[in-house]
Formats: sequence, structure tokens, C-alpha cells
Amino acid sequence: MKRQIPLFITFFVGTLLIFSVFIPPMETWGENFTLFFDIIAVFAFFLGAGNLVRVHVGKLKKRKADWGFSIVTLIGFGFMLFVGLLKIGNPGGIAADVTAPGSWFQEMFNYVINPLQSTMYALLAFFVASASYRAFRAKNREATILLIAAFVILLGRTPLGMLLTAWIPDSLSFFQIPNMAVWIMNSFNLAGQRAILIGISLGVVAMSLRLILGVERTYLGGDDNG
Amino acid sequence: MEHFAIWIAAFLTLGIVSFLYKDNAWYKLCEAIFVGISAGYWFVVLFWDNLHGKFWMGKGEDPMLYVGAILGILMLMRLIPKIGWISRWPLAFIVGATAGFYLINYFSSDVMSQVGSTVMPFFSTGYGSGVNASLYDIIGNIVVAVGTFTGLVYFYFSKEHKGAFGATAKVGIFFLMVTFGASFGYTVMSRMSLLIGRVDFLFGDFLGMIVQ
Amino acid sequence: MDNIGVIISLILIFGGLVALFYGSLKGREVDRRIIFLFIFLAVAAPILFPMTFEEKATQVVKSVFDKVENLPEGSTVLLSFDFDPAMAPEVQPMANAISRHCLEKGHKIIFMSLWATGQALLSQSLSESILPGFPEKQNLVDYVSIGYKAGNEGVPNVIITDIQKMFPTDVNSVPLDSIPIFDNIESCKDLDFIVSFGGGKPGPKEWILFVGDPGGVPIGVGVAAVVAPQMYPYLPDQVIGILGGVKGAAEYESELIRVHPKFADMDTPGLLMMGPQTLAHVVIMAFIVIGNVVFFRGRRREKKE
Amino acid sequence: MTPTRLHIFRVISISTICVLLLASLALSQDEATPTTNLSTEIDTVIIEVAAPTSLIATDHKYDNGERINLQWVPSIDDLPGISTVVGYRIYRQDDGGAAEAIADLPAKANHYRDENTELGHTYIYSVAALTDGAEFVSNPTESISPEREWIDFSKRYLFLIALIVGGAVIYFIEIARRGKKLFVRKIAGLEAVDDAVGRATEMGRPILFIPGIQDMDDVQTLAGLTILGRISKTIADYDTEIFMPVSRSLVMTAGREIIKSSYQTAGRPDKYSDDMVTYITDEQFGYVAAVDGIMVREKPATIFLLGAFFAESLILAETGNYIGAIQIAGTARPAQLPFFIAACDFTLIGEELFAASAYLSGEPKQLGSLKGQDVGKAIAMVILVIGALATTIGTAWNIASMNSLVDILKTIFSTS
Repeated sequence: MKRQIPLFITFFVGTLLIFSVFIPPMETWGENFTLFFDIIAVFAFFLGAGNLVRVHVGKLKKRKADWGFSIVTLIGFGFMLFVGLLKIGNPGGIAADVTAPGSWFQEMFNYVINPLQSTMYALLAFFVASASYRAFRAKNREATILLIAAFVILLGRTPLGMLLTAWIPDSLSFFQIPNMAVWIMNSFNLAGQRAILIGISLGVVAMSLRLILGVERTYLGGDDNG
Repeated sequence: MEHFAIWIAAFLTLGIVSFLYKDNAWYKLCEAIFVGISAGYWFVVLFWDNLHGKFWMGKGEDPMLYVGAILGILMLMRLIPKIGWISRWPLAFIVGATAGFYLINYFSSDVMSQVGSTVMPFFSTGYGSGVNASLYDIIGNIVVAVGTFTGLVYFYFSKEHKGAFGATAKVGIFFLMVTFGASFGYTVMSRMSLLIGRVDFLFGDFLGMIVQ
Repeated sequence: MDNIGVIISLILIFGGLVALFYGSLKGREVDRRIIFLFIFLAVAAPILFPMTFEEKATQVVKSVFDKVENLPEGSTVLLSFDFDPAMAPEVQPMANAISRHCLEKGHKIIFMSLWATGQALLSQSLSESILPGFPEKQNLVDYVSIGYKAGNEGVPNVIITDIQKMFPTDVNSVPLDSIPIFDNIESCKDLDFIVSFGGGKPGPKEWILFVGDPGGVPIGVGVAAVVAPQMYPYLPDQVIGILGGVKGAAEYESELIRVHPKFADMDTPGLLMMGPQTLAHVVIMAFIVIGNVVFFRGRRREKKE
Repeated sequence: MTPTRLHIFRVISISTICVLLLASLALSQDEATPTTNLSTEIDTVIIEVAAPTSLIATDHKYDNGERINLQWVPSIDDLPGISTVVGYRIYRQDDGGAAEAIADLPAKANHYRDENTELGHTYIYSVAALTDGAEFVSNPTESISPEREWIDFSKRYLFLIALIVGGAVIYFIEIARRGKKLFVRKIAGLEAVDDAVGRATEMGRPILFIPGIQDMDDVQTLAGLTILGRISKTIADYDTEIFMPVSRSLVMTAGREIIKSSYQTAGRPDKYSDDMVTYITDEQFGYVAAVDGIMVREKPATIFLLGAFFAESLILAETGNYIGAIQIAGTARPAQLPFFIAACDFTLIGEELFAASAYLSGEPKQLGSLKGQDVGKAIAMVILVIGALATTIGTAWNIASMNSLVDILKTIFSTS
């Protein structure tokens, strides 16, 4: 029973949502799902937050490595709950939107989360470079193609690409590297993306059917006590 | 306040960047701050939006809300080991709904429309526009058709990649590799602008070294 | 001072790269931290010591430039600022460059925007970047801003037949009837050239579909880099040329300075932004080369052993 | 030909023919609604403007009865140039009540869709041409009630094709269930999974599993988790350490469920601990910062990156590569694939991510579903070839039969 009911729920809800697309009176059911999901996610958040606190308090108690930083995390988390749930410093008071400009909560976002976010994001510039150094090597035929494509596009994005091929007359401007770069983006890239997208969506169809039909039931975990 | 904020931002920025050299206490501190503050941020935002906003503010408006709430409470049953298995119900609900929702959505937006757009004449810039394409476009059109076809052959599972089929699949890989290489190269510029933004902040707003 | 900085940093970067290349000939791998350092230098140096590289305009950019260059003096051009602050860093530089070019050639300009937030950016561009170089140009005679009107693609759809219907007055409430520029201009069909700067909707695409195609008015577009590949299918019949992202702006600025040395001292945000970009791209390409040299050296050694 | 291949072939050819037949039938019934546009050019100034005419209200087809479409001919004075019409205003009488203005439209407008009607109510509409300070109202419409349709026929082709592909998936699952052997080729990245787990065991270092940064309502996360189900069985058998940091609480719950049951199946429930799956934060880069830290500190031997990834893909993969871990990645987000290809040892490209769990399970039923997917691909390839050739020949030499074939294909596959 413990397994049958969830399998039935999956089957029932899945089938219903598939057909709802074709039945106008049911057309809003998809939205309802999003609503349910949001609510379930908030409840689940209590589990997540509880876990976060438990893990860091555990580290603290056992004096595990770096336990000091756990204190920082716990303080940060608690502080955000404090200023956010009580809407400290919110110009509109408790009734206003929690992210109203000027509230402590939003200031924390602007001055702490925001720089952290954008710096973490900016690390990509470095990793793009180290990945190109290592990955774009002519190890075999596929890697060579990858390398050439990347190199042509990179060249096309700098004045160098134009300088190298500036001697090509305008009537043959296609062969100038920046134009070739654009052409590759419009033809090869489009074709590859299209094949990938078609493949993905067929994969989703089969995957979804396996889930709905109960062929795939890993997500339910084991048979017993659970 | 403004000045103080810039110092904080610079402290955090440099802390994260220091990770590139190696893991260190400064990075660990920034990481701990980041995790604690951002987890709290999202918790609060979700609380006000999804719990307070939906239940207190729009009280009783939509009976569907309570179905959601019941599913949410079932989720919390995990905390009681004896009846923890009930939490599988909302999970099963989400999985079923996701599967059903995605199946048809992906099918219509990706399979149908992508296949539909492969129906393209070789010698024209568009459907129904007569023979008007330049050599540039014609080669492009043929490349798109061949690339899509061979790419699909590559993904085909039911046949070993041998003989003519294998050769076609090879061409497919060739197209995929060009795709990946090209998009990698094309993205470099946008990744660099993120870094330019941060360096601009450090040298400009923080150190005041940029005169403009 | 700046020049010394430029020279020193270039020597550092390229000297370092040569040294690493030399090492790679001996099969020496590069530590990733060295790569990080080079990327940082490549981005930081041009920011600290403004560094520009001459861009040779690609055909798609040059066609727009040539169009403006070759229109007879006194032609009327419409420039539409269809972007918001988020897109501005990429698109505003090219809008400024083309505006200057038009004024320099003695064309009359009608400025407008399809985006509510574009109007503020437009007046910022006018007062801070475009007009200061042309003290002799007169509002309403040489240029006019008719601002923003709600209606999205409906706006181009209407002004293709009648500009006044959508824009009875300019931004300062001067009736269009009394503005000299509009003496011979009733609809978009009377214009000699239209350029739309943007990347979202409504934007360049709407101008092509609602004005360029039905009205036969030449259209040029300036778009954000990610949108650029989507504009190429419209070349060359529906669109004369395309400026894509910061690179497009830099190419235009370069061409402008080359043809009109008078602009040598103007602010060139496109070229400036391309400084770090170009250096970083070159550094990445250098590392790809170095990586391959290391790889082939290693393989040869394996074979020997 | 082997019987299976024959099956696929038959399914494809029969279904393609069915689609084309049905489509041609349906096309012949479709009638285009003529758009009326009677703008006339008059060069005189009229102070009083004519009201809009020919206002017609029709029920919006294939909805739940909440929409009514209006169409009219704009005021003949709504002209380019000197017109004084500044816009139109829509009035609505609900169940015989007073007329209420429900919308203002710009000049030249000739249609409107009221998306706020209720089933069982009767409405009467009128449209007014607006000038500066005056309104000129059209004749009202007949009273109309929105209708509810039970089946959305505009999506009939979507339904049909989905039915064929979905049917093929189910058909092959059923065939496999009956014990027929089905061939599925090897998938490179998946052959490496066992080795990767084994490596971590040998080295005595943990395995890191990252299920992407999306929640359970993304099918890629579900794919990642089902693969986790297979991997964690091997892990439990080998008694290797696994660690799974997540950025969503629901994924944490599901991940625990899955790993726990694997340990139970392996007969080592005591080895399982909830600490194997930890929630970090919902914030994208906060999560990345923490996972990067975990990587350099715990030095896992093997890293799985399977799920929905965004910009963080390369940050994670490069850090993983730096610490020398074997990395197996997979995502269905095309924009991130190049980065995984560059930085990981094996990458499951798009579709392969979804195929992976079926493939790893080794169950015939699951493998059968992959066959069904191939039917979809085969249809796509057939349409691509037929479509490209027909439209090329059709446009180049203007052959009517080719053009109508193309029209049929375009109609079937248009989703709007």
C-alpha cells in the first residue's frame, strides 16, 4: 500500500495534466499545479532550513574543522530572519513589501548578497580561460573540430580577425573571419542546437511516460518503513 | 553609509577572488556569510510571498490553496519517523504533475516547432519567397538541414554506430562539436564583461583610480 | 603617464606570454593561477590605462556607415532609441556614434523611442554625448526629439503613414507643424534612413516588419550581441547593415575617426570597452596555442620513449 | 531486417501516412476568417467623426467560455493625416446591466478580445470612436453568451503526434515486458559510471553528486535523481562515501529517500545517514560558493553533475577538474553543454541525460522506452527530408502538389 498509493497519485496527476492541455475547462489546472508546488516548496523549506541549522550547530558542538565559520553562517541566517520577518527598518512598516527599498532586509541584499553574487559570477571569466587552455587541444578529430570552431569565433570577436583577412576583397567578404564567425553561428550552431532540442524533448516525453506509468519508481525510495 | 557599503562590497569581492589562488580563511568567511545570509533571504521571501501572501492576505479566496497546504503539511510528516512515508504522497504528486506538465509542453514547443522549422527551402530565404537566396544563404540552409539530420542520427539509440549509419553519426558529432566550440567562443565576451564590471568597481568605486 | 602604463602592461602581458610559449616548447604546462593572472591583467590594464585597438569595420557595419556617409547633405534620418538601462551599455555607444556622424554630415535627425525608459536615455545621450560636440546645431532645425509614445509595434505601424498622428508635438510640446524638419516629412516613407537601436521587443525587428518592408525605407539596426545572429537573415534586402554589441559600436567609432579625424578626441565607449575584451580574447587564444604546443611536445616525447 | 526494426519501420510509415491524411482532411475544412479593413482616403476635415461600423461579437473558440472576440470596421474618419479620432472605447453590458467601459484602444484598432467573460452571462457590446472630448458610439451587437468547448480542436495535430510518439514509447515498453530482446547501443558516458564509482572506492575518497540547481518541478532534476538511484546502489554495494549538497529543500527530501533505499537494498541500512544529503541555500551563487569549498576541502574522487545547470556549470566543473576528480556531467540546457564538454571527462548531451537512467537500470521495460523515443526521432528525420525537398522543389519550380504538401506540413507543425 505504501507504494501503491504514491504510484497511483503520480499516474493520476500526470495523466490529468496531459489531457488538461486539450480540454479548455481544465486549461488552468497547470497553473494550479504551480500554485501547489510553491506551497509545498515553502513547507519543505522548513525541512531545509532545519537541516541547515542542524548541520551547523552539529559542527559547532563537535568542534569540527572550521566550526567558527558555522557561527557566521548561523548568525547570518538568524539575522536575515530577524530583519526580514519583523521588517526592521522598512519605511512602510510591517504592511509594506519586505523587499521595499531602504529596509534592512533589502539593504543586506544590495550590499552583501549582490557583490558576492556578481563576483562569484565574474569568476567565470577566469574559468573560461583555464578551460580553453586545457580543453581545446587537438587530441583527436572531435577535439580538433571543437578547437577550430572556438578559435574562429574568438578571432571573429576581436579586431585581429578582421586585420588578418582584411585583404579579402569586399565581394568575397564572406571569407573574412568575422563574417565566417557569424555564418557559423547561424548555420552550424543552429543545426546542432536544433538536433539537441528535438532529442531533448523526445527524451522528456519518454522519461515522463516512464514516471507516469510507474516503470520508473526510483524517486519513491524503498518499499519498507521509509 | 555609502562609503562603508563600498568597503564591505570590496572586502567580499576580494575574498571571493582570493579563492582563485587557493582556499583560505578569507574565502571561507565570505562563503559562510553568503550561505547564511542568502538562505535567510530566500526563506523570508518565500515566507512572505507564498505563505503570508497567499493564506493571510488572500484568505479563503481559493479553496485550491488548502489542497496545497494539506500537501505541504503531509511533506512535514517526515519529521515524525513513524509516518514519514506519507511525505511520499506530495512527492508523488509533484513528480506526476511535473511529468505530465513537461511532456506536453516540451512536445509542443520543441518537437513540433523545431521540426516545423526544418521545413525550409534550400534556394530561398524563406518559405514562399521564390528563388532569391544568395550562395551564402543556400550553403547555410543546406548546412542547417544536413546538420539537424545527422545530429538526430547521432542520438539514435536503436542502431549500432557502424557502416553508413556510423559514418552519418560521425558527421552528426562533427556538427555538435562545431556547435559547442562556437557557442563557447561566442560566450567569452559576455563572461568577460562580468569581470570588467567587477574590476571597474574595484579600481573605480573602491580605489578611485579611474579618472573620468 | 597613461602611455607609460599602457606600454608597461602590454610588455608585461606579451612578454609573459612569450615566456610561457617558450616554456611550452619544452613541454612545460602552465599553472592555472598564471592563466588567471593574465586574464586579470588583460582586463585590468586597459581599464586603468585606457587602451584602444583600431577596429577595421566589417562589411555589415560599414554598410551602415557608408549609408550615412553618402546620403546627400540635408537628408532626414530617424534614430529610434529602443532600449532600457539594462541594454544601454551595449547599445547606447553606437547610438551616440551614429548620431554624431549624422550631425557631422549635415543630416537632419528625428530622435524617438519605442521604450518608455528609452526617452530618458535619449535625452541623456543628447545632452551629455551628442550635442556638446556640435554647438552650432539648432534644436528643431537640425535635430528634434519627439520622444516616446505608448503602443509598441503600433507606433511604427502608424507613423509609416503619418508621424503627426502618433506624435502631434515634440518632447517640449512644440507642435510638429511648426517644426522646420517636418516641412517635407509627413510619414516614415519620406525619410531617407532609419536606424533602430535595441534588442528587445519592440525594437529593430518591428521597424523592419512595420516600416522597412512595407514602406521601402532603408533600415539599419544596432542590437545587443546576443540578438545579432538573429538579425542576419534580414540582410541585405530588409536591413542595410547591423551593429552588434560593443564590438559593433567600436567598429563604427573606429571608422568614424578614420574618415573624420575631427572625432579623434570624442569619447569612444565602444572602443574603450573593447580594450579589455580584445586583450582578454587574445590572451585566451594565446593560451589555446600554448596548450596545443605543450600537448604536441608531450606526444612527441611519448613516441620517443 | 530484424523484427524490431520492422516494427519501428511500420510504426513510422503508418503514422506518417495517417498524419498526412488527417491533415489534408482537416485542412479542407479549415476556413480562413477574412479580415475586413475598409480604410478610405479622404482629404477633408470633418469635425464630427463617424462611428465604427459592422461591429460583430463572436465566441472565442476552444476556451472555457471566458473570451469573446470583437471585430469592427474603424471609423471612416480614422485616417492617416488629419484624423481627429484618437482611439476607441469598448463598452459592455453584462446581463442587461448598464454599459461599462472595459477597454481603451489606440486609433486604427479594429479588434478586441474580452478575456473576462463568465459562463451563463449575456453580453452586449458597443464600440465608440473617441475624439478630443467626444465619443461616437456604434450600434450595439446582438446579445451574446460565451460558450465553453470541451475539447480544444486547434491542438488536434499536437495531440495526434504526441499520441503517436507516446504510443510508440508505451508499445515498446509493452513489447519488452513480454520478454522480447531489444537492442540499444552503448552510450559512452554511461559505460564510465561504474568505473568512476569504483575509482572512488579504490582511492578511499568520497563521491560528490550534484543534481543541478533547480527544484523537483524541473524534469531534468528528476532525471538526475533517477540516475542517483542507480549510482547509489553501486555506492552502497561498494560502501563508498557519497555526499550530495543541494540547493532545494524538496530535492534534499527526495535525495535522502533514494539513497536510503539503496542502502536498504544493499542490506546496510545502518551505514546510511541523513548527513549524506545537505541543503545549502536556494541562492544560485551562494550554493556554488559552498560547493566549490566542499570540492577543494573534501577532494572527492568522482563528481556527478546531473540535472539543470545555468551559468554555474563551468565554475563547478573547472573546480572539480582542478582537484583531479573524474567528472561525469549531463544537462538538457543547450547553453551549458559546451562548458561541460570542455571541463568534464564524460558529458551526457541533452537527450542522453534522460536516457541514462533507463539505460543504467538495464531493465528491458526501461530500454523499451528508448526505442519509443527513436520512433519520434525517425519521424522528425522523415519530415525533415520530405519537407526540405518538397519545399525546395515547390518554391524553385512552383509545383502545386509540392506546395500543398508543404502547406500541410506547416499546418501540422505550427504550434501557435
